Amino acid sequence: MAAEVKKGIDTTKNAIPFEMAQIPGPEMAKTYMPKVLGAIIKKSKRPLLVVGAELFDDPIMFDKMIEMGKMGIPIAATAHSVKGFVDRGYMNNVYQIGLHPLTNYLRFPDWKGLDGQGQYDTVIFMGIFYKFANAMFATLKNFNRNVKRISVDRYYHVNANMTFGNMAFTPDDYHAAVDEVIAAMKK
Amino acid sequence: MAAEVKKGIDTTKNAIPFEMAQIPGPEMAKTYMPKVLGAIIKKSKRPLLVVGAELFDDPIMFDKMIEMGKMGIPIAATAHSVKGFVDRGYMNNVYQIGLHPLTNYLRFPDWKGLDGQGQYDTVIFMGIFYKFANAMFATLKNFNRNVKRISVDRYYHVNANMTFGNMAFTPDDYHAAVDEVIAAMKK
Amino acid sequence: MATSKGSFSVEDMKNVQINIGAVVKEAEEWDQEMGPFPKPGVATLRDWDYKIMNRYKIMYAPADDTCTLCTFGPCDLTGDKKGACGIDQAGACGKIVLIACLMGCCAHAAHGRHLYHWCLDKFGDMKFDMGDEILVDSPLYQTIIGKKPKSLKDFDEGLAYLEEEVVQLVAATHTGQEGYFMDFESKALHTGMMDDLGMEICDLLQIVAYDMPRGAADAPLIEIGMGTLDQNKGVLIAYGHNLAAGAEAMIYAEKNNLWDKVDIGGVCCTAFDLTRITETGRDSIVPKNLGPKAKIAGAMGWWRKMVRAGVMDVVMVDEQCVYCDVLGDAQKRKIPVIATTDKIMLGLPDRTNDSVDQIVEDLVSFKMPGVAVLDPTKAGEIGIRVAIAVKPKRAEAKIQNLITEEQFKEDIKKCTTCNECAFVCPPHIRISDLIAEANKGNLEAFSSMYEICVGCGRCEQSCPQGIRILDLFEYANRQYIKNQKFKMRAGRGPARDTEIRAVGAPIVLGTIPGVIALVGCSNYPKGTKECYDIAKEFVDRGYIVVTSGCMAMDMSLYTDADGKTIWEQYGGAFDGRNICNTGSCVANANIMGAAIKVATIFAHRNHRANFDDIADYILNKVGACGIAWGAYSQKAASIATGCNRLGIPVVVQPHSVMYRRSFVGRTDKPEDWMTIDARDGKLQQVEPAPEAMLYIAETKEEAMLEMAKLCFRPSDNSIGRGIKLTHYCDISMKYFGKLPDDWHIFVRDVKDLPLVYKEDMMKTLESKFGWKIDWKAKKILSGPLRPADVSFDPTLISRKIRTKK
Amino acid sequence: MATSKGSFSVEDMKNVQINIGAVVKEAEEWDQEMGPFPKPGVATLRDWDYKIMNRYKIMYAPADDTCTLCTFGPCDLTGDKKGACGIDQAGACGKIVLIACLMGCCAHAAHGRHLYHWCLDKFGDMKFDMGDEILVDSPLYQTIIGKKPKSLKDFDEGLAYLEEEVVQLVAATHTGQEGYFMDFESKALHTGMMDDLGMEICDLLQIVAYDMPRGAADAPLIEIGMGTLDQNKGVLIAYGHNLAAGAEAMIYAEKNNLWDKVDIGGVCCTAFDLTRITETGRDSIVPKNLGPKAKIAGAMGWWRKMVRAGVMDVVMVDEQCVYCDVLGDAQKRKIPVIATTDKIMLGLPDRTNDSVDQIVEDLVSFKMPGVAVLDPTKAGEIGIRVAIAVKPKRAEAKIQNLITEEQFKEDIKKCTTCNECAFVCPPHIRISDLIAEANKGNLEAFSSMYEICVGCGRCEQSCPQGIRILDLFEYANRQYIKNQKFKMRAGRGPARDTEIRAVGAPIVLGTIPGVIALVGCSNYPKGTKECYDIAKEFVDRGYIVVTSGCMAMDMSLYTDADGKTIWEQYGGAFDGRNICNTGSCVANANIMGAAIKVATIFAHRNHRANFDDIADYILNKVGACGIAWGAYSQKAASIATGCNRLGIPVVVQPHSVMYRRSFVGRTDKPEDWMTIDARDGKLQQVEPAPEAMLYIAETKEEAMLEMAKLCFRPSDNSIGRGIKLTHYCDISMKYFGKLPDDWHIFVRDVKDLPLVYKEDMMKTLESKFGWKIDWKAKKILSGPLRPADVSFDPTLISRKIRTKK
Ligand code: SF4
Ligand code: SF4
Ligand code: SF4
Ligand code: SF4
Ligand code: SF4
Ligand code: SF4
Ligand code: SF4
Ligand code: SF4
Repeated sequence: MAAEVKKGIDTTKNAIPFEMAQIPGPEMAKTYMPKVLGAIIKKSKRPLLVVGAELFDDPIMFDKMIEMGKMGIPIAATAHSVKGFVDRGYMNNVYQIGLHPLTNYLRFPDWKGLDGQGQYDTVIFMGIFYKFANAMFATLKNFNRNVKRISVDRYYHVNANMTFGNMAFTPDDYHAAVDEVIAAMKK
Repeated sequence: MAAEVKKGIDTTKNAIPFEMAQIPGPEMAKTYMPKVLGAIIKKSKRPLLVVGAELFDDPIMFDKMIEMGKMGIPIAATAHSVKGFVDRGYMNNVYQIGLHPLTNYLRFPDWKGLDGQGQYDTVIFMGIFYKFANAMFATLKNFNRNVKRISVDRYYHVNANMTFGNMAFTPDDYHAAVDEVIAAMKK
Repeated sequence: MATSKGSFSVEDMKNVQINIGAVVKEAEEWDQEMGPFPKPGVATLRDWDYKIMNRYKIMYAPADDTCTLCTFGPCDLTGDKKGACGIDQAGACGKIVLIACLMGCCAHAAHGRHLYHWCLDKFGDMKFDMGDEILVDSPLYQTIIGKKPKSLKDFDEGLAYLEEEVVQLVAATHTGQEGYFMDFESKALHTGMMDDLGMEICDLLQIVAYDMPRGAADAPLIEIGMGTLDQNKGVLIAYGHNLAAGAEAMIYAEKNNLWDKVDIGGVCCTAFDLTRITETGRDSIVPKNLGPKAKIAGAMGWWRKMVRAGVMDVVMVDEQCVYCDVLGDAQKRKIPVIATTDKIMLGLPDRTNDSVDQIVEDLVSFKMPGVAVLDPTKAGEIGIRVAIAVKPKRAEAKIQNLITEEQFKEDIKKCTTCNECAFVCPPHIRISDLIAEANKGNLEAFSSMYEICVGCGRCEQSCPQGIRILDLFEYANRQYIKNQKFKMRAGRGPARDTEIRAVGAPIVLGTIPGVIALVGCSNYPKGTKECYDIAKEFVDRGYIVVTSGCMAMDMSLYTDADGKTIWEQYGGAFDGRNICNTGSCVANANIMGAAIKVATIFAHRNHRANFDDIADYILNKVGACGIAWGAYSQKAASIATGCNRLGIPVVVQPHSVMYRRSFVGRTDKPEDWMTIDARDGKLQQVEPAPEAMLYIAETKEEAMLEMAKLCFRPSDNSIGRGIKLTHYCDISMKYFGKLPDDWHIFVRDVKDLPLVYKEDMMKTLESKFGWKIDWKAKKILSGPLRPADVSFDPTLISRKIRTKK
Repeated sequence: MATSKGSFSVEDMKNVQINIGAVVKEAEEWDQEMGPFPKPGVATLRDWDYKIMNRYKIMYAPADDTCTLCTFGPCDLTGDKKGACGIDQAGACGKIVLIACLMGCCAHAAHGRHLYHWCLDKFGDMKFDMGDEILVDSPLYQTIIGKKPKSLKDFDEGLAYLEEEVVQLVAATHTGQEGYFMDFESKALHTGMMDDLGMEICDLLQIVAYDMPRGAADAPLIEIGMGTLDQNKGVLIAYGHNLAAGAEAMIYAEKNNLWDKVDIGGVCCTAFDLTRITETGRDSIVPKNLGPKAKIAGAMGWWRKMVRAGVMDVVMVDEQCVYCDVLGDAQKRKIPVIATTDKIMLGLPDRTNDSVDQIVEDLVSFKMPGVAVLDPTKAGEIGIRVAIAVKPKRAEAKIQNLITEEQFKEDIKKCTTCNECAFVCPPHIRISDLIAEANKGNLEAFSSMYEICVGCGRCEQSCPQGIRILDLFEYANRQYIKNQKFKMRAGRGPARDTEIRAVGAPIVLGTIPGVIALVGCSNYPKGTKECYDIAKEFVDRGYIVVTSGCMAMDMSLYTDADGKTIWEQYGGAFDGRNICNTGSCVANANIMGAAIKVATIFAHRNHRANFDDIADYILNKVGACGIAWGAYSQKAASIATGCNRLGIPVVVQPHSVMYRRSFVGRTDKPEDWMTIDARDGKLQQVEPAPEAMLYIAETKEEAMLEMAKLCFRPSDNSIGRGIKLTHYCDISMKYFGKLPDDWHIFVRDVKDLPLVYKEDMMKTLESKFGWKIDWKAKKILSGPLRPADVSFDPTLISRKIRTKK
């Protein structure tokens, strides 16, 4: 494993939707290595990290998300995931909002964002019930292509622009990959 | 080009359905190199070469098909493509039948074949209107998985088991690839 | 079909309406004038629809990027490309939404038409009478059609109208017809309204024909659960939504004194409707108090589990929500199948005209796995006789219904942890983990996941090792299944007029914090228990909680510390801190009917042929919210859409993204929330209440918070707003650990503030939101969106402005 | 909607049927007894369907391997996996087929219902009278319903029946309803029959109300083509299928003497129906001989080409086959759009209740790009007034309708030969090749492909260089467009009874080799010319050729060496070597009606409420075959399915694989071709005639050969069989260069053999097929499948066996 981490976890394999039958059409997501995703997130001007209630199933992810938050990326905490942030005492740039109304806002170019500073250029999904995230990506894919769709979740997200391959059954690799993303963002 | 032919034409690129929106679901064809296809056809016990009216658009293909036919593979000439064989005086193992009734027969395990010798284990499509061939492959894919579906056409055939990538716009490469298939069959 | 013989002229008698062989119609007595929109056509209420859609933005989540509907296809519509027919992705989604709603609407309407023919056949025409306590006896019918049915036969007019509209609506989905997404959605809303009408007709017909409870808060308690089916008797399962054949089976059992030999259990809505039969008895045709003799085997999600648990001897399917593989599953286990309607024929031979004896013989001897018998009476008799006769034959045949310990152990050893199964499991159960635990001798994981599994069967099909996963579940839950015996209240039917009179003001002013309707199917994201949790949360908080369908069944499978189900914990009235089971899915119409009745009984609005006015009233003043937490079918989609046209918001579970379309408001756009004050026609910005019409929640916690919020209405008075805010904030504190971010936009006055949070909130209003507060007088000087004003009369319809004369 | 005031009892007058304000009904005079199946329900004719499906195997070509219809989805059904609801791939395909047929059926039925209301509004009730030469005046209605309509109002009963059935059928598509593919298909066949009924009602209503030709072989010749629209006038295009608004526009133009200022052109079926108006005149309401004043602009496939060619000033859309992007396309070119039915609203404001002046002003000033006006009279007036008034305004606005030479050259330079466009072009045009030629100065490639292009517009959207490909086509064909002026025969309506009497025997015995119906839409695999080629082939060979819809239009765009269109080359009778244009798509019902009339007029079969008997007759004895070579829409799917239930086989083009389902027989299975001899009930194997019900052909050559084959019937006498074999073999020799491989199975006797091939064939029979031949007597001793036997009476229905008494 240690060796692997050095080379970097290969997150480009297993481009299989976690719900296998989710094959939308000719345009399907490409898989990327963590450092590429990290660099892209870092480069984006108005990123928004969108996290959901699956974080409760793997609470260490809250800490990783907080680490990202501390780097200045605002966090939209969907469902009741905000509780995880409250419990950890990190509420700095965390906003409580449902994924559904959030996606609705994201598809309108004139939305001013959760902080009133303007629409986002990149959303990063994480910890959201697969089918729901997939569908909200589909909304953006079809109705607002100006927002870049990134998944750093443990699934291959077919409707994203950029995603990992499926890592749902390799949690250690997945954690390491997320750490690599964070490391790349720090560079 | 000569050099390319030596290495063999790479027929595994461009796995894009010729009608781009033909994305049926999670199971999609793999692309193969000509010699692999040739070897597989050669190994099959009851192959059937199914050729359509697009041969008239590229008549040299008739000769190549006749070459295959002479190796003992029976030919189902769909639409009015049989005229091409009649005109070339090759009618040895050529059967005139519509692709539609042919596919209907192919999906029943108890069919006895065009020669009465039994159902085929492999069909090789070639020169058939893309959408029609694609749909008939879909029939076999879903309703008789015992028949192996091979395309040696110039298209990526998403519902086949084995196919070339799309070569619709590189006729020379395509011809060379078909020659390689024939060569492999002769080995 | 009778050919007319005589010759008779009535050219001059314009106001006479005569139906051959029908009862003579009296002049209608109705104090209401005909409203503006009797039998509205496809575009009649389009203005109202656009009002809804301009505020609640249509949002699509396409499930497919391509369209394959015509020979030009497939067309790639990704990113708003247009297909060959010129449609764009939004239009294509709108079309699918309309088709889905039509499927749902027609399921109910066709059911209603079948019931109509059947009831008239069996009972003849009957007076349509809902009893003295329900005078507004057909609120949707009256609101939409503008007439009051007087006898069962009168419902024909409503059905014919509905059928005409449906054909117009289906036509619009043809390639090259409607092209614009908002017009597809307007048509979908019309379809939803047609669905409301169809459901109401269904339920009213059966209530009157079968003398079901007419708004009985104390409807009897019924047995529910797989454990209630007595395995010493022949067990007949009636599965579906149409009671006709099941009721005939019950009547046959009763008349032939066979209850000691046979048990009848219902699955899905048929279960509800069988148990509602004859409250008071119409002995000559239907014996007295028959309903409670049937049992509710369970909701739709339990079907495959029931089959695996081996609790039945014969199954009679009618229509709707019947798994398509019922015949194959049954045949494997030698369970004869009787199909009883032409909607579900399953390839079975139509034996309607054969003798009962012969059919029974063929089924009992397993000569054929099933038959179609489209005569309910015959089917009912066959069902009972087969159940009794096949029981010993099935025992003789030694069908291996249940796997052995050995088989269980064999199977779990085969697992390679390939996780193919996990890739297809809707609630994402990690089956290989359960198996790993079982391999360690621990079945607990299999037990705790039993209620999470929606019984879809996809895992088994994808397992390369052929592991019988659903059988493993059954094995691990054998004891639970035996003990699955609970009580639930039979469907009570509509709210009584007196109940409405009592709760009308509290609802509109907000002092009853809301009406929560838990309805629909069994595709839960995290199991059946959430039904109970959600219901309990709101009934405890004093909301009026109503429920129906599978969700009502599933919430019945849990008890409190005292062993009481939710039905035993609370009363069954249409009132705060009560829980009403209104009945089967078609009884959902009673929930919408109750909302209409608030407008017409409490507020004296004319509802006759006045749909948009009533919907406007409900949208602005009736704090009601539906939740379909297991929404699965197209019926659920059309019911939700029907609620939406009537101004009632609905919350759905995350799988509901498959419906493609939702309605969510933009709270950041003041112009979207401008509302007319009917007193003078002035425009007033109001708080976003309700903020959405169709809201997809990720978790039950989010759902509950949103539901509390969706009960806010501009008409709330300060006490009411305070109460609603209290629950909204309490739920947020309880599950989210903090106050919601937007509580302040619902505050118009200090009096609106919840007592417990008052001080803190006032500080926050000042410090965070910059409101001006007079701390001495404890008054808000500036800040709120609008002032509290009890006589504010919000409306979206300009004809409601009270013009000065 | 009037409330009844009086009280009036008719309990005892069972046979009186009274409609308020309607004409008094006479007792029905009909020599036929009521047949067994009046108003058949969903499962009534299921036995017949299974007979068809047991012989003609249902074959599916799934367009999708997954299903996304409910919240459990997507489900992967590949290779017959089951979805969560238990459905398998075949079932899922069957469901889509049923939905598609319902869309098609409802498009027509809703059109019929609209016409019904409209005609009664405009004309009041009228006697239903098809004239003295058409006494079997509503063959489908009578066969299905079992009644004869006497006045327009009577059609309400048929519509109401149809609407009730549709709702039942849509219901069956709901998830968890029908599960078995053959029962889906039985329901689809029922839907197809409902569609037949709906189409017939449409056409009969309009024929009577608008006094259209009633079977006139010499219906007038009408102008067709883009070049016919006089660009010196305001050009109003009426686009769609429902003549109401277009007719009102014509009436307005006529009554106000505006024909020198305005030209009216129709696109799609509206074009046909406008040109059929008032043969003899009903002056008070509709002026005399109005129809031929309208022009047929062209078929559906020409729409986008027309828009690009800039030939219109205003477009009025009604319903069906209207491209969804019509508004956007029009707006870009300042062509005002008037939507005239609620089926296609396009998001336009509903201005039905505003003043005509105001609406005209808003459109002419381009203040709004379009309006919806749901009152046909108002819409018609607006259409004419806007066409005239907007013409100069559009000229002033200097809209650049047509690209310049410079723009053309600029665009073609931009092409990178990336071939993105080729990946989406339905007829696989290599656009980059055309551009390359154009870059060399050669526009010929663009010209020759103009008629191949189906005008889908997908290429333009996919071109990364933004090349306006359709504009390039227009540029290269500018002269052709100006010259596109042809003549075609107006829709003549049904076959006359006398015509049937004359051709009945020749058809049944086979001496007229067949009835060929060329119907439907404009999605041709290789261009419009194939319509002409196919029609010409068969009319030249002496077949009865009938046609309708877009295919009828498209075959009119070609002339012979003498400059004559096919209409000018041949007569318009229902007879061999004639070509009838029956009319618009709904007039397809007349083709099926003709088949029924052969059974009832020629063979004296009772057709009343006797559908399966008639279909059985047609299947076994009437050598008819339909071809929908450009089949695009769900209507085409349902029409084909309706033909199939009636025993008429249909050939379709390769794109039709998108319909998913076809019906093909297995000629290798003798048991599938066992047929009852009605004389004695004995079973007889027959030759596979017809061998398929829905056949997909790859090329027009294959289509023609198959059509000739599908005209064989077991009832052919030897002369007839010989004639049919001659054409079958001739076509094969002509296009395939050889005899077909299966000609021998149609030979029962030497007399069956075509004269030209006789000697060779007899030798082949002996040498290749091992038949025994008596060469002296020129007799076949053994070999054939069955003997030639003129009195053989083939049937699939056992109740047709003539039992001895
Ligand atoms: S309906 Fe429209 S988008 Fe769908 S396949 Fe046909 S042309 Fe394409
Ligand atoms: S049957 Fe249960 S465990 Fe299996 S895939 Fe469906 S929900 Fe998951
Ligand atoms: S698919 Fe079968 S073998 Fe694979 S993990 Fe699931 S149960 Fe185990
Ligand atoms: S609630 Fe849903 S699943 Fe349950 S019976 Fe009703 S419609 Fe079917
Ligand atoms: S309808 Fe059936 S196959 Fe389709 S998504 Fe729903 S469960 Fe799956
Ligand atoms: S518009 Fe014509 S050229 Fe372009 S893709 Fe369609 S058919 Fe091909
Ligand atoms: S897509 Fe455009 S650039 Fe590419 S080949 Fe076609 S016309 Fe040329
Ligand atoms: S033939 Fe087809 S495309 Fe043409 S108008 Fe009729 S239905 Fe429409």
